Amino acid sequence: MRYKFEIGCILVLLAAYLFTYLEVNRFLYVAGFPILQFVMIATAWNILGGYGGYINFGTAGFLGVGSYTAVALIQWLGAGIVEQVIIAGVVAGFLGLSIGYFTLRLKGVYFAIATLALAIVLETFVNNWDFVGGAAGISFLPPRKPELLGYVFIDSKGGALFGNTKEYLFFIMAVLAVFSVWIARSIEKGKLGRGLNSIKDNEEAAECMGVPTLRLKLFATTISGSLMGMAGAVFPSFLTFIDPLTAFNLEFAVNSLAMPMIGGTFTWIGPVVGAVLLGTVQQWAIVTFSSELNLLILGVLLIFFVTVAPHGIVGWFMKKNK
Amino acid sequence: MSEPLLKVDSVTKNFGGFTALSNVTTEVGVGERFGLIGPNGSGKTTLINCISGMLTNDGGNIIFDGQNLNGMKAHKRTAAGITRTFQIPRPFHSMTVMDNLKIPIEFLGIAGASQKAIEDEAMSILETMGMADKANGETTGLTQIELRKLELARAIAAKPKLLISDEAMAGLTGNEVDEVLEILINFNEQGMTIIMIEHIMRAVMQFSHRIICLDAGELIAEGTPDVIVKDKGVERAYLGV
Amino acid sequence: MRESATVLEPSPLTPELEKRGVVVFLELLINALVAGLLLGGFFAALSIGLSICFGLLDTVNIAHPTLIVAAAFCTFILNSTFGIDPILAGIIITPIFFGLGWLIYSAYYQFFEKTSAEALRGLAFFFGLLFITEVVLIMVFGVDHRLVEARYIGESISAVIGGLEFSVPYRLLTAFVVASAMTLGLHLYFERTFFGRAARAVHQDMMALSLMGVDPVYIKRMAFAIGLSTCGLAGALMIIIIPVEPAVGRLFIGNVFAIVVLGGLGSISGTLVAAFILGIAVSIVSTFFGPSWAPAVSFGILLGVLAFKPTGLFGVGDTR
Amino acid sequence: MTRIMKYRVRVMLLAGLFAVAFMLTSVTAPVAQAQNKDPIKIGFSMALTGALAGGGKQSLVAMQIWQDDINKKGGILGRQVELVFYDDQTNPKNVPGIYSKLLDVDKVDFVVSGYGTNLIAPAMPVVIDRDIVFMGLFGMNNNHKWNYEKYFQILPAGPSPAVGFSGSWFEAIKAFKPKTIALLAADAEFAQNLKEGAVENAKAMGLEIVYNQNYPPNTSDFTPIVRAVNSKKPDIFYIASYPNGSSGLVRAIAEVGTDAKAVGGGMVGLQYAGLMSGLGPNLNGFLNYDFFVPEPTMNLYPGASNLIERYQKKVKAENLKVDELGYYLVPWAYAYVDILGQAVNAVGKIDHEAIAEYLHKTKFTTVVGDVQFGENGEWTESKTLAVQYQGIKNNDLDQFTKAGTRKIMFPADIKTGEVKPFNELR
Repeated sequence: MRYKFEIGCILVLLAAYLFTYLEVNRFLYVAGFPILQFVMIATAWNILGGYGGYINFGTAGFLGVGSYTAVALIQWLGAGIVEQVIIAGVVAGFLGLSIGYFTLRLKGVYFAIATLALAIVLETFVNNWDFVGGAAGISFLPPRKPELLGYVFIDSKGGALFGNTKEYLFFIMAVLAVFSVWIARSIEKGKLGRGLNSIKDNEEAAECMGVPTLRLKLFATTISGSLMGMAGAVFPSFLTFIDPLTAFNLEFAVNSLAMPMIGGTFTWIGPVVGAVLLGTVQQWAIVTFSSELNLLILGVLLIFFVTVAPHGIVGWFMKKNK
Repeated sequence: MSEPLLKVDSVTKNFGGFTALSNVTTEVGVGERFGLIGPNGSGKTTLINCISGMLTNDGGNIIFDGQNLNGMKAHKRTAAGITRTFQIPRPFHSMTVMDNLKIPIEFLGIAGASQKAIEDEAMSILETMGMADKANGETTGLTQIELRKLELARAIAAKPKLLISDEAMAGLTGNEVDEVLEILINFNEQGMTIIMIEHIMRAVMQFSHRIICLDAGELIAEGTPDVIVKDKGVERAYLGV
Repeated sequence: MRESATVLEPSPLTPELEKRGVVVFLELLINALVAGLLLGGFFAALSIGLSICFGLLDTVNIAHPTLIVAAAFCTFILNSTFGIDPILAGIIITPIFFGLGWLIYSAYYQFFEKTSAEALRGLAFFFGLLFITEVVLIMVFGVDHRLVEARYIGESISAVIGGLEFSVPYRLLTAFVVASAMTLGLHLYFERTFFGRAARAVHQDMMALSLMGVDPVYIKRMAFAIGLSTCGLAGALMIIIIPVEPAVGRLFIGNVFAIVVLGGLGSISGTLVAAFILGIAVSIVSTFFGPSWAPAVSFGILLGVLAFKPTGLFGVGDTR
Repeated sequence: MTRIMKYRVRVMLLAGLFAVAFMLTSVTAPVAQAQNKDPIKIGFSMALTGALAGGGKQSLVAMQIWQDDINKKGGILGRQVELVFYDDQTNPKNVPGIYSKLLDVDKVDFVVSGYGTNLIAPAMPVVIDRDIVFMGLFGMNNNHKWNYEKYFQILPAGPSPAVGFSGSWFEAIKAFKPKTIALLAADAEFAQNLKEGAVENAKAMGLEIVYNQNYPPNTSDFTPIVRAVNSKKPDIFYIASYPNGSSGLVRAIAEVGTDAKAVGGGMVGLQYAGLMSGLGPNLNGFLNYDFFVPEPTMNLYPGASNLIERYQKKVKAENLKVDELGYYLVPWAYAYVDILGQAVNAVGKIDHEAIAEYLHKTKFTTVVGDVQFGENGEWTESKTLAVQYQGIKNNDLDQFTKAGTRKIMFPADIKTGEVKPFNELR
């Protein structure tokens, strides 16, 4: 079948909607949201890091820009979540493009450190920008009844698509996650993916084989940044609170590279598997161990996977079955 | 000679205070087999880096097919018809041999070509190289000669007018050298102009119509193989007398 | 403690006031420069080990600051239970960190170098190490802030030169002296000795080393261990200057990598210069523009330098 | 290619199964329905790792002492009390998940907040959604936007917390008749709120603000900042800092000196055992906020001294890695759950509406004295102390357990000393 994957995507979204419709247990939406967000972040990171071989250490910067674009829009225009996501995607994409231009001569670790530096510079700016709450952070009330084209999305009394905000945000996150996986897969399967791969393997050889390396890198930084920004845009609404420390947390940088690594960086499924696995383990650890052992699990998992399964879980499976 | 394919016009390149190329001028004609020799560090690789666009020349002009290449990006030059191989093979190691060849075909070929057409084209090149059986293998499993051939095959897949082969035979056995020579001569006979950089004198002399010799960034000799062999300057450069 | 400065009576004369303004400005400027230089010394102590591990050996040891925190806690224990001077304590624990470095590199070599794995996986390995170290610290020492005691903490020397008043805190002076000595020692060691040249050669050309008849793995392991052994003194300086808790290392990750990259990979003296530059930048910004802009300025400097010179200030060769 | 696809599908299925298994186990585990003999469960998130872990762990120990106490007294509604808590890692991101788990899976009867404003904020919508009572621990103005009628907060900073917090301090410095003020705060939520309140107080007093800056969390050397402040010659210097900065500033001020007559105000961390003993005599002269100090007039908090003694014994006996003294948070962490227990017992049933109403109209007697909550769930009056560090001779921890090192300067009715200019005490 030609559109097997696309049909799969639609089925996943239907399942996600049904899941909210059934109202099984509200905890699942709240716990599921970060996992889906992880899927999106890992997938976005992998477009540049996994396919193109450029390690982005500033994931937190792109997410933070997304989050704070959303905050600024709420503060300024009282914009709804859909507008926040779209504009945050544009802003973060533009940031990705400019970072791409700016660092186009940098390779390897220099690129990684430059992105890290960017994240810190951005955090400093937000810290000093009182309009979005500055260092103190900002909290807001969740949208009561968002509307689009006359449709009411949330209404606890029935008649609307969603019973409460958490379900609504969960579904939006699911749509975004599926969307980013679809984009990543389309890139991977096409000329762009192969071009990025050749850059990862040997940038000079790629250029000599007619691959417009600069253009491809700019494309990858833009798409990757844009998706990260979108993932960040949903964050303030989910928490109803955001501060620079949370939005620019180093944890995002760690997770965004750990997840594709654990899952496998060479195919779209790797980051998805890694994100689901790591996300679930982290959510589970918080509500079971609930101590410093959380951190230990992450540390041990990381070391275990990079030493024992160098190509991630997906690579490990494929080798086993060869 | 009619209008040359490549004109190198007083090209200069400095690295900091060090002059790697000074005022090199030469021409390569259409369909010519052109040899480039010189001792280590004489500027051979720098010159082809300037021609292929890996480096930008500080002075002078490089004119290819009537077009001045100054300021043109490397991939654009490849599209214009200059392709090079690397001294140490640089395969795309995460891909199969077939996918390695697909990269230039896809990025330089006709937009919208079907995957089938691309694969057929890659396969036919591999066949001429005698590597068809390796098409779906990983590059990590290849031998030295196979890596050299892959490097050439990938360059040829870019359909160059001018192929620059940078020491494609280093480290090969006598028989293998002949095998590579045969492949190159074969492509030349189909109309491809070839610049060969080589340390194996036997190969260069046998292959080239015309040879230039660089020493310390300067062109010290130019001529047919017979002339070069007898040139005192070349001898001095090589023996360091 | 310092004696309080005499407050000048406000003078009605405008030129007099102006002159006072100039004096105040000059005093601030010079003090900021001195303080920045000293702070740079502290930064150098934090970064110099990484300059070896990361700059020379390409191991992205992101756990370096956290290992320094571990050393700081060791210093704390020696200081609070035996009353040993923190700097002395730092020297005492240096061999432990040397051994630790030896072990870590052996593991790293086994899993990554030998199989020529991508740097990305090595990075993940060191992230794992960072978390594990932090957890061990939390379990052993708890999460409270710790400080050490020494005579030179909380005191400063002050002087009036040419009508301008200076003061230099001893603890920062100590950091500056120790860090400079450490850097100079390492710089000489890597420049002048056979081992040092071999270690630098590892960075550029493995082949050359084999020709010299040296085992590159031994050299790398040794160099990494030396890099980590700097954690001992760096930890001592850290706890002299700031209160330490297990997660505090994370705050310095950005700084130390910025310094190593700014200085240029593989250049030990470059690292020292970069540390001074950032120290002075932070100090000047804190004095004249407001401390909250300091991170933006120091990382802005890094981005600016990278944009014009992709290999850092004193870096050589390829940007890969 | 098809083969690869098949494995992918397999891996995907495996990951999916894993996730589903997790969800199911976590959802189905405690299915037991609340019955009358089952314990009353109180759920909360707490910072046990990360930046606020020092406070979080201290609070947890205090809450566990309360749990023992109430259970000895027969519990709540005749049922034993069980605390259900998870580590939020000082990361707001984890908080919604934790409260949802507590309410939807663990089915706790009550929730109280974790420690600190940032970690209370993300819990608010979850709690408001269920319309249940929510006790807050050291939140700064969390209810400002929500105006949630079932939120009650224990930080004794009065109805307008940001302003009330530094109110005592500004009362205390009136003795110096200041004209100018310098303000410095950490780039973090709590400190920023404090500074905002301080600015309002300063304006109300007609002070001229000559310096107003923030510093980032990894500042190592504060001497340039102190010099910059000194160059503005402020009469008083208000600092709202976090532990790292507090310690750095105390030292930098010792080294560079200052002519300001009052220094301090909102320095978090100077109340911690580790920092107090570490900084020792350098603390002399600082005028700072506090909530409970071992001064004789603190008897108005009945049982607090006793509680702190028990806390210190427990910490020593069980070798807990927490603050050895516990003055800062222990009484408050004890009180905020205690008040909840008192209210539920008085109402006699789990009826959040009635409990909230009772909490609003009652004056509670607790280890932190009489507590009365106002409209917005904050204290009706500010009970923040202004204390001055005096007569500290060395780095011995024991001296801080005795009266005289931290003298109360305000409120006037319980004051134990006269406020002196900073440099007189150096």
